[in-house]
Amino acid sequence: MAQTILPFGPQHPVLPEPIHLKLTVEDEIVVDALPALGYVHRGLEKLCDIRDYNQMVQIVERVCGICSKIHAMCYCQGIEEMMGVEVPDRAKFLRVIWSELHRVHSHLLWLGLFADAFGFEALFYQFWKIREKVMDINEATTGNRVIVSVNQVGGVRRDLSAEQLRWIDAELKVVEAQVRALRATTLDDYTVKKRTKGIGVLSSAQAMELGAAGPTLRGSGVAQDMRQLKYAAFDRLDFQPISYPDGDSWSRCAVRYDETLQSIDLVRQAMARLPEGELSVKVKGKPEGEVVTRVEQPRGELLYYLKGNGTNNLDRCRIRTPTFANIPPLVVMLPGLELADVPVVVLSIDPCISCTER
Amino acid sequence: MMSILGFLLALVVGVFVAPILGGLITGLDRRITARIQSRLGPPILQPFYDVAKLLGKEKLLNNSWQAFCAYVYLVAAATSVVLFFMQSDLLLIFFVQAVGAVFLVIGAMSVPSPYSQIGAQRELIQVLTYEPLLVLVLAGIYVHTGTFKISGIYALEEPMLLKLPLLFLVLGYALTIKLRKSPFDISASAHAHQEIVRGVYTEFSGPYLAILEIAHFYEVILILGLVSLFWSTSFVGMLVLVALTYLAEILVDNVSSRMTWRWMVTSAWAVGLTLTLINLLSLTM
Amino acid sequence: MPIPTKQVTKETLVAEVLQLKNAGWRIVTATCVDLNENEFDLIYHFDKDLQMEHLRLTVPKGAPVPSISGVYLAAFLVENEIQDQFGLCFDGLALNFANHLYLDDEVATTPFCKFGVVRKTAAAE
Amino acid sequence: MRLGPMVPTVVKNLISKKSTRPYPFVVREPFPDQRGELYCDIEQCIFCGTCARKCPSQCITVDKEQGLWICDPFACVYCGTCEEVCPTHCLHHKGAWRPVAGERQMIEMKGTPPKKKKKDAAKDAAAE
Amino acid sequence: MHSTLMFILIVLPFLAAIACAVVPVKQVRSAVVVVTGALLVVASLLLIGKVPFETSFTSMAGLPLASMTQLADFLLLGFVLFLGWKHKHLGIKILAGAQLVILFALEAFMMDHHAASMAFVADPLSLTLVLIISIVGSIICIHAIPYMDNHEHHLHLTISRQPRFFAWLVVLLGTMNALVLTNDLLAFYFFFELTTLCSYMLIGHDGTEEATNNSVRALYLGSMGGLALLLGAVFFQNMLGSLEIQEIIKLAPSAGYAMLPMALLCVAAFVKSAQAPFQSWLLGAMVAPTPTSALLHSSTMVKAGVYLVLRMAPGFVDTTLSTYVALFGAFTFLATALLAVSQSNAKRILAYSTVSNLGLIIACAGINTPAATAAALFLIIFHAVSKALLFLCVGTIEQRIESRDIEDMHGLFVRMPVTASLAVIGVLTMILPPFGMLMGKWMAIESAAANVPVIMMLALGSAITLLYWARWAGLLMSHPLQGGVTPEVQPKLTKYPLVALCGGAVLLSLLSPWIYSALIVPMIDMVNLANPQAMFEAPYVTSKGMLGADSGVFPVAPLFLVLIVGMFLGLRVLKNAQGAREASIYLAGAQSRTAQTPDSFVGPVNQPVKVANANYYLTRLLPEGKVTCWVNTAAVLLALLLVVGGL
Amino acid sequence: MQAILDFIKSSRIKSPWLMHFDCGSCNGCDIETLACLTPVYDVERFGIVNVGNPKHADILIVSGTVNHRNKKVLANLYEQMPHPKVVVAIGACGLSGGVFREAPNVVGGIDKVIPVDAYVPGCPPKPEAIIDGVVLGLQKFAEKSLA
Repeated sequence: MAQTILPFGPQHPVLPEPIHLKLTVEDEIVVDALPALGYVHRGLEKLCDIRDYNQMVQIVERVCGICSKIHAMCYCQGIEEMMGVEVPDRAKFLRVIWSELHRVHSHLLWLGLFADAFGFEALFYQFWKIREKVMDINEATTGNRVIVSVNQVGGVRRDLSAEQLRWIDAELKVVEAQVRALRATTLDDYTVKKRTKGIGVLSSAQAMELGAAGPTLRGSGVAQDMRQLKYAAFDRLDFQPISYPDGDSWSRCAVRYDETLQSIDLVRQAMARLPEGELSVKVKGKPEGEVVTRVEQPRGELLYYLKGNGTNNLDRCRIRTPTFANIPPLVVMLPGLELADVPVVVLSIDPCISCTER
Repeated sequence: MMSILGFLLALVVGVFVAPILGGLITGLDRRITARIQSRLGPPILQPFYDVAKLLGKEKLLNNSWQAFCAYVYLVAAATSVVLFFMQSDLLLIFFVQAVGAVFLVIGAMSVPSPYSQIGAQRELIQVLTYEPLLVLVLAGIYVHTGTFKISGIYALEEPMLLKLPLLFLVLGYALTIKLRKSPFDISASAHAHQEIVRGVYTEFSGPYLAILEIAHFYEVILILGLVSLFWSTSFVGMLVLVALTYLAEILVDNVSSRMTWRWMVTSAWAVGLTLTLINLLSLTM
Repeated sequence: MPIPTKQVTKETLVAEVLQLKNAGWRIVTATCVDLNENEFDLIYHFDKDLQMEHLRLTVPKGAPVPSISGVYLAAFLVENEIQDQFGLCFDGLALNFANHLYLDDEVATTPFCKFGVVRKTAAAE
Repeated sequence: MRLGPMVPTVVKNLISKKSTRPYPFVVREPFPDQRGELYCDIEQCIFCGTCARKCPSQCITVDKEQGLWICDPFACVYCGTCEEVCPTHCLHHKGAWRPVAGERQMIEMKGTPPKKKKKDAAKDAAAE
Repeated sequence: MHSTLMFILIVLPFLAAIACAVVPVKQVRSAVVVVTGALLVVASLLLIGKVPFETSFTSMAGLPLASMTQLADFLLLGFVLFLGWKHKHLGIKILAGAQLVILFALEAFMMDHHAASMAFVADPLSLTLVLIISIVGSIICIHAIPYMDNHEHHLHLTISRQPRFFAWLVVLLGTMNALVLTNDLLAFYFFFELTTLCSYMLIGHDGTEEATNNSVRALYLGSMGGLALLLGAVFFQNMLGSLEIQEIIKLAPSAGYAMLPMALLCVAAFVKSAQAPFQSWLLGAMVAPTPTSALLHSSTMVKAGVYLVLRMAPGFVDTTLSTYVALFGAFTFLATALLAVSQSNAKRILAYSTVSNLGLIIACAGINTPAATAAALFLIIFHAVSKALLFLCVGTIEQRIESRDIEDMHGLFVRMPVTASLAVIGVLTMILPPFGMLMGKWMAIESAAANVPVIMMLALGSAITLLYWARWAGLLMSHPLQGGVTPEVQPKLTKYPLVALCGGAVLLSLLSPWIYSALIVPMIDMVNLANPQAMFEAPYVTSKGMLGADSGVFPVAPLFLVLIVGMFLGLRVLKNAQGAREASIYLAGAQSRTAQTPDSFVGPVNQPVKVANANYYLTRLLPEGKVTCWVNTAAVLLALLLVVGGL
Repeated sequence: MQAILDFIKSSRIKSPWLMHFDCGSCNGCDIETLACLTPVYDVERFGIVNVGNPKHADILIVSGTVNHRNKKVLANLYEQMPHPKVVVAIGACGLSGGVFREAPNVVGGIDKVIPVDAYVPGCPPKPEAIIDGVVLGLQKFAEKSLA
């Protein structure tokens, strides 16, 4: 049978980021998919040699623009654990508020891109239109739309006033209503279901074996979410992980859709229970020792391994991002699909290549 | 037999007025689509700006055969529109139009680029899907009017839509494919992002892409002309029908995702042939 | 203060990993740390119901390490990454990018090594 | 399974106000405390060099001898660290973003290095 | 004059065949083939002015013709029986035996042999066929001269087997001419069987196991057709008391019960035209050297089947049989077009396409209106020319690239610019207006428009046809902008036939309105003459190079005007395009800057990967084996319906 | 004839088709570029379309640091764009390498590989700033002759 071999990426209209897949297809059925990375590799973990541990906060924040806040939070938590710093309560709650807002904007972004992957332009625009409200909240409360730079070792850099809290609450109401209005289209539309249901199936056993993380794992029926670790203020919020059993693109989409609403709810909870107090504590000394810390990024479990040697510079800063874990499942899912499903399945793991390659 | 004046009129309208009208409709389409997506959208004249800009760009080709194919596509599209305005044979118009489709495919296939080639294969599948449906619609028109000539349709006393409602739906199905609208923007999408880049158009650039765009303007007119025939008895009726149909196309484009070609072939044939069968049988019985 | 880890050797690594896999642990990742002029620390991280287990393997530079991609296919990516960045070689990699996962030919060194630079060509062999 | 549940949304879009902001014809007021263009109030600057040391991007150079404060605006990441650490608060972010440029640029500001406070500044630097 | 022409058309080829077989000198053989071809062309052209006429011969060179034919008939059947025994094929033995018995019974007990003459009728229908056989056939034979040299060179034969090959090839020309001119059903039967034998001989020519097996299958299925034909003849003799074809057509409508033999004749025709479920022999025949495929299995011999149906069609106007024939033809058109989609072997594509187009012609015959008849004739003419061209192109290509797979023909234009261009033109004449094939299809669709099941199948089939042709034409032409194209050197005897066929396909299309007036209008008049009840009118009027009717219009000349003007401008566009900057192909930005080939990209592990392009064969949607199975079942049912309906 | 040429020239500024290439950016600039296309900013008002194919593009928007692997891709894409064309670099990384200038696998800004016509500073720049950048690029685009 005659085969077509084509390069999918690094530059490709459906891929927001450069990743390369060498695809072999027969009658548009993928028989082989081999990934190539390295188009975004910067080697930024190595920068810990020449930047001190405080400067690294800004650098790890730029590992990935979409989940920047959570990278910084994870890093700060690691350093704080290493140095035995107890962060003020208000800072913990504020961290939750901003990180969940980040999740909302990231999931809305993803829902739009996912719609674009199966050619539903109007839905893409709709989600991105809604997302702009969240971006406005980011901008108004942190000073930047995307890379918010609110974390620092020992706490947070900015505060939310009561007026801002009310405004956020009002804005989120609108966002929530608009997202809810799209539920039927996202999860129940005939054409959408046709393009996502049963496409790129990953069983829960496969997901565990291949080390999947985040919504990819939860879409395969494994209800595991790092927020269950109760870091930051999650110990004082009601939270249950969301999972769907089918393991297909539709399930992963459903997980993210529900998480969007859940995150809005978490922001509300955190705002309601926001205690008064300091924003940060003064950090003294130099990091020494080893620490492994994990948080839940919009894309899943994020792990930082940090090793300090008693100087201002860290010995090793190792970042394991969720997409890195989700690439092997992706490679396994692709064969047997139609070419048209490739973007859908690639998007369904919510790839963040700059995270993956750092 | 046509008078010389009528012939010249058809020629002028077909060759010069049609693409301008087609461009305006495309511009309007983009504007309405933008509004549906809660955007402002480009100016109505945008398609002309696009074409003019493309014409002024550098000539960049993989081989000269591409240029030839683009050109044949344009000529075929223009010829079919002229034939339409001359009220010629519908089946023939349709076959002349197919020349363009075939040359577009050949032009895309003449480049060993996988995206262009996949686009060409998909384009062929699209032709495979809409061609039978269109032929059957024309056959239905013949059964109803006794002729394939457009003049025969204009001789009708009452609008064809009343007798051929299901075939009109089939026509809509086929034309969605031809207009490259979702869920059938499979071989090349107008501006949306797609897994095969821009399919058949991928390797055409600059002035040659402009030629294809102009040819598409002609095709839009041909398609809407076909639609207008279903309410041939009054000018207002024609306009209303065309406008409504086009709006429906835009609406469908915006409320559905792009489907795969396997789904397209099977669903279009299943639905299209069933509707045709019912309508044709009800006509002949 | 180091993280609690279980020390393994090159010989026991694969067996230990297999045992974890059979017990239902999910591989999270592996970390390579450049300890000094002669040694690397390889730390394998596993997860089960939010608990973590770490295996630590201390290896001399220059000697190949058995790959665990035969047990966990998912490990091929991180092992390739370590190969790229540290010049550490893995035996039996399921999918070997031969030092070209991230890096192009222009980068002739192993950029993540602090202590001395290992020539990639030497490391690859 | 439903056909066209998107229809109400798009129809609503069609008849309601479009959400497009008319930029650049109308420019939105920036939110307060936005981190726009970095600006140095050179008169206030004591050339202590803290900003240069703390900058994660290392885009600031301070020449205490000549009283030069140089910033590479193309490498600045607008994180606000320098603004925070500046002892005299001479650094601040404007609300508006830095205008686009057609060629490479450097911000080079010359001020008068405060003679008196020179020792203090040196002490500050040493303390770090 | 008639007799001279008839002698040249029918007997000369037999004599030439003997010469080919006997004379061992290659140059002489080539000369014989060329001269025979030329004479045939001249004779067939001279025949144009003579039709219609009837003539009969009692003797030839002093020998009684009729009894000679009888004798030859028995000898032929005996030989087939021998072949069945030789190949240990029970089916052939039974079929040949049965035919021997029936023929003997027919000759001995049912016929009175007072008219010991052989009657020939030349009407526009047979004239059309004669022209195709003589002109297209001769061109193919001439093309075969260099082809067979290459072929044998490639096979490393020490002793040339060309004498045998050319003998059978030339015999076929005479046989076919006789077949379409004879007015005697029994003589028709003889020539019909003779074509089967030719086919057997030529398919098995290379002597490989596959070739032998396929030739036996062709003989077996061909014998089935022969039996059906003979049975039909027996019934006609029994019912109408005549075996004269013109008589039968005249008498058949009045004798409503004569539909069963008509149905049997149709079945015989289906076998010869390889309609489903009998298509397997034609597919198998593709192992033969390409001139065989071109001559026997696309342009001429398989036309014997459709000729028979068309010839008999006036005899079953407006009957259920006619409806079934239309259905059957349309079904084959659709089904084999579907099968062609899944093929990548060029000759198999051509074979399925041949079957498909013959199905369309049969459908036209079944629709049985003047417009449909006109469509059928146009299709016969243009199919013969275009398909011969394509076969010869594939043959030429195959000898150069040593593959028949169209996937190996990507970018063939670079290596064989002339042949590839001719092949592309050949493909375009098959599917696009204003060329004749498309016009035939246009007429067919217009005349079938009111027949719901038939039009549905035609609509689907014609779209599928477009699919498998267009992709082939497309892949031939991929080539770089500047340079790279190597000029192609062809032997004269290869090039001229190809160019002649290509020119013929285009020119005849341009002349189609005149062909219509000259051939098809008289043909319909003849039908009226044969069947006075029908009272057909010529369906189209021609004026200013346009074919027009109330139902539709096909402006041939104006479209050609557009084509010519367009071409002229198009060539300027081509020339203009030479000034363009040469672009590399879009490979998602990953194109390799170091690899030798421009269509390589940097893949995983930094290795250059060459892109591959392949057509879609829809094999998951339409697996050939499964589809064949379904098609055959449906076709058998339809054929049964046809015979039962004839009762 | 002159009128047509003028129309072509004036159309150029009204119909810039852009292609966006993420050259090792952190996604911040990419999502802001994408945000420009969405209803709130809707650059299609100016006739800007994100085409995703260098052969159709007039403006190449590049974000991110150049590394050894993607510099070849960047050069390839630039080469495949028909003249006239402009390049807009966005974000600190695209302009100079930004915060990653000293990372081991970083070559530097976009202008180390291809000529850049407009620089949009920011980390990431706001969508409005990107629109400004495109507008500046457009002015250069209109000035460029068909070379």
